[in-house]
Amino acid sequence: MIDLIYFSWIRERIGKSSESIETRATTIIELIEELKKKDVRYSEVFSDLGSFRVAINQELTNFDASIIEAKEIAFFPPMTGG
Amino acid sequence: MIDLIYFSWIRERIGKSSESIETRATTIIELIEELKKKDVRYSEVFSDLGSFRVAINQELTNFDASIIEAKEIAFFPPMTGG
Amino acid sequence: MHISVQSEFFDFSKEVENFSSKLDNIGALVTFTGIVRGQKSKNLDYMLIEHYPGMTETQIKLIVEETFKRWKICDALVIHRYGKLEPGEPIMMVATAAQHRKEAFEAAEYLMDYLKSRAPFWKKEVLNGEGNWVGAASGDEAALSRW
Amino acid sequence: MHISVQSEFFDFSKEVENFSSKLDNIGALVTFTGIVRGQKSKNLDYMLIEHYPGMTETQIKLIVEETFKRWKICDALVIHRYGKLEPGEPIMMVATAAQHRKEAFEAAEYLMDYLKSRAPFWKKEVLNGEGNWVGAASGDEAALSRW
Repeated sequence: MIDLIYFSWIRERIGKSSESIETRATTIIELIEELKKKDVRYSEVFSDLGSFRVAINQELTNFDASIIEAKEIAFFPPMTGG
Repeated sequence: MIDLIYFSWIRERIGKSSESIETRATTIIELIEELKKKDVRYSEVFSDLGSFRVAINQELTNFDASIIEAKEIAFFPPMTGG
Repeated sequence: MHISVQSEFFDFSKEVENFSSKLDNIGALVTFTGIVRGQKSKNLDYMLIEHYPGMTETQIKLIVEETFKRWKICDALVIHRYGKLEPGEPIMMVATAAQHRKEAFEAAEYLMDYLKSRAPFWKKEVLNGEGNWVGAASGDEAALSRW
Repeated sequence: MHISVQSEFFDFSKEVENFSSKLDNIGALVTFTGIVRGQKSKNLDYMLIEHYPGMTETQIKLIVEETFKRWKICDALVIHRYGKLEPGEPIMMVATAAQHRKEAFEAAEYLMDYLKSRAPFWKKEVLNGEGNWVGAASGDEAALSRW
């Protein structure tokens, strides 16, 4: 089981702030493809890879990163701190 | 009559903070030459033109500036504000 | 190093006072405070700031540690709020203390550039019940390349 | 625009408080404070700051006016002391308020660079009765060329 966490407009459009899933995906991009097939909300949210960022176990990473060791994967728009 | 004002180590080496003088000099550089002939303290202080700055009527200026309109001429080392 | 991620209001001048009173033999102190712009019920009713608990603290700590590695500074402070903020309220602040002004200024700007694009906060502006997520400015990511 | 040339001690956090409380609709506040480095009777007994009354105020005003011309800022504050200062005491401060952080930072750095080399102050450090005039750093004049 992996925890998926969503922030900002991604959380709003998917309609939840987190969920636990089982997946056969081995990378972030595979996971995204799997989610997109699940529901139109995911395919809309994840349609533009340039519009969001991803973190594995609270660390920023790339879309081709392995999720084998992932306990927590977060999706969010570019950060706007400060 | 022109007021000459000295600051920092220039004031200390000349031994006074100001004086009023009569001069035939028409530029700063002529004035400096005149002062240098007056006393060894002036010739020592003004020996290196790179080591000090000059202001006419409280405005920074160059050594070849005219002193015809000058009421107050100040000599001082490079400023160290802040 | 002092880091606080909090929903509570903070008094900028008291925080600076606190921060600087503990320091010895410093020559330069730089502070930056980010404030909610706009006037209530004209430009903005309020701002909502969301963050990623856990990751936020870790990321800020990494950014501050990197700042210490890159510049000779004596100390640094970061306070960042989340939750509901009214126009005029402080969002966040950084303070840097160093022997010399160049280091203090650069460290503060470096902190700000990285907090902006690498600390997991998201801002929503609410006016007349309508919320708008603030997008990252195109220059924000580019700002990192100067360091 | 607030400028003060004074011998009296100033409380940095109170001055910031005062300055910022009058402002409306700003997004960024940057402050710089210069402090007398060193520890008493080890590195330094005290610092003496001499200035050129009249010209000092005029020069600072010109520098602040130029800052307003070059950057979109809402307000600026400059306080600079002269006379006898103990280690740890504040020498001077600037504060800049703007809508955006880039302007606030740049305006503060511009002010500092120009105050450093164009405001008629001279510093003397005194240790064990021996006074030493602080020379301008070679980089001070060069710093102006970046603006």
